[in-house]
Amino acid sequence: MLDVEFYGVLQQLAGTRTLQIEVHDDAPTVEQVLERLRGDVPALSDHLPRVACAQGEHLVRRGDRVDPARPLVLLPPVSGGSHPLPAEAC
Amino acid sequence: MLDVEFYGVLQQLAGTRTLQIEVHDDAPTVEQVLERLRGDVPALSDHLPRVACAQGEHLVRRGDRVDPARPLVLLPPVSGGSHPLPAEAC
Amino acid sequence: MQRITEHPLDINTLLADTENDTCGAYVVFGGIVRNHHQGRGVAGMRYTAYGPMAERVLEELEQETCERFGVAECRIVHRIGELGIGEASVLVAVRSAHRGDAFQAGQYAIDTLKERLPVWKEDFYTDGSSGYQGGTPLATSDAAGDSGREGSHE
Amino acid sequence: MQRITEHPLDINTLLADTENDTCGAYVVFGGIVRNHHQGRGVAGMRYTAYGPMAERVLEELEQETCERFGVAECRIVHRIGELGIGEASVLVAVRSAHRGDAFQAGQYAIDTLKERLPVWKEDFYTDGSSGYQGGTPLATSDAAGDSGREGSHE
Repeated sequence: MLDVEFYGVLQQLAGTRTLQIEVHDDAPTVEQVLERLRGDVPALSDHLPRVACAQGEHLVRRGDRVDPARPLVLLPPVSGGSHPLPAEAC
Repeated sequence: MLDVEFYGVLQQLAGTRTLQIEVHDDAPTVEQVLERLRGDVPALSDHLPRVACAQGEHLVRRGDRVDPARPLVLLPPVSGGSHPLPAEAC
Repeated sequence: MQRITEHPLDINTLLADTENDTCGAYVVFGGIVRNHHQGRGVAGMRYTAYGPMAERVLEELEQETCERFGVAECRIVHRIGELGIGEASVLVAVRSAHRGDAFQAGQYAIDTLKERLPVWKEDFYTDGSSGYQGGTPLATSDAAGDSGREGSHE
Repeated sequence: MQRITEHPLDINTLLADTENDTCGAYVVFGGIVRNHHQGRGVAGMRYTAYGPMAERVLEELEQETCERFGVAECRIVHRIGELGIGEASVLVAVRSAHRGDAFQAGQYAIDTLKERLPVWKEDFYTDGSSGYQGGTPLATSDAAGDSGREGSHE
């Protein structure tokens, strides 16, 4: 089993902060986990292309192997600072 | 008589904050006053090209007539803010 | 001061933390919660962060900003939790020998923060609704580097 | 707050004076007395101003900065009298809807202040000597617009 954590709008869309998903491979790639999520939580699928993933302090790439002992963290587009629109805005 | 006021390094060079100078014309030009000062206070003469003049709140130009009822104020190059060198510095 | 904090941000603390007698200039940037967004009235907002990564991103951005612009000090703090109108969500302080560097470095730090810091904002509108704001995809997403930001999700 | 003052400059007062709920960004620039100048140790300095004109110049520069960059608030204060190392000689605060404008406006204000404000600084060096610093000729001098600044007078 692999813990998946959601942040920002993904929490709202998934209706939960964390989800356990079954993984058959010992160390699936990030892409494989996202593919699995696409099936389990269809509400997320439109958002996945803009989602970055992390384990611990660091981002992981789509082709990286996931360490199943640690949560895979899903990070939607970020919006720190103040209001971001128009592009120049803070 | 016309009151002349010095600021910054000009006070140091003139050895005084104010000076009364005799003016023969009712309303001499700034240039004429500076010419007179060049003779009265030779220590200033190297600095006069970089000096701006004011009466009250406003700068006056070399060709402007001086109002003898108010002091003519001599302002050397300004150095507000923090340290100015190199050119980029504050 | 923690870089990611639930406490109100204090500009005096930030300036005290960066004091440096060799510096002739400082620039502080503050991001403030506004009372409007895309024409709608905003009553307040909530920021959330992915903490383990957010602290590291800010620490690295401070170092990168100092090296890139040759400035002596850079310190960045970002608030999380619920904020009211007029409160600061982020503060960036830069100190340098020369003022031009301080302005450039400050702008770089806040521009880059908005591309890298895993923080999300949720607006609470005066009409009672709320919504997560769109933002900038992080570097490892498929959409990273796309010119457009996504819209708001409500 | 008077714009030209003998009292220590207070960034909190400046931010309070410019509060504006429509603004999402502020930039504050501070000019600080450094402990060195052109390789010499500085112990402190004294600023003098031609008061009647200096207040007007700052007030006009605030208005000009707001109009030119479309920013909502600009406030500038400059200290006179004797200052120690680490004390602020000038503060510029700008508030705007968008951050890029705030950075540009802040830099314009301080750059222009240095060309227009009738203020002079005298350095007190750690070796016991002192000297007026060179500067920028004002607009109506014969030398106005010359590229070079004059050197220090000691």
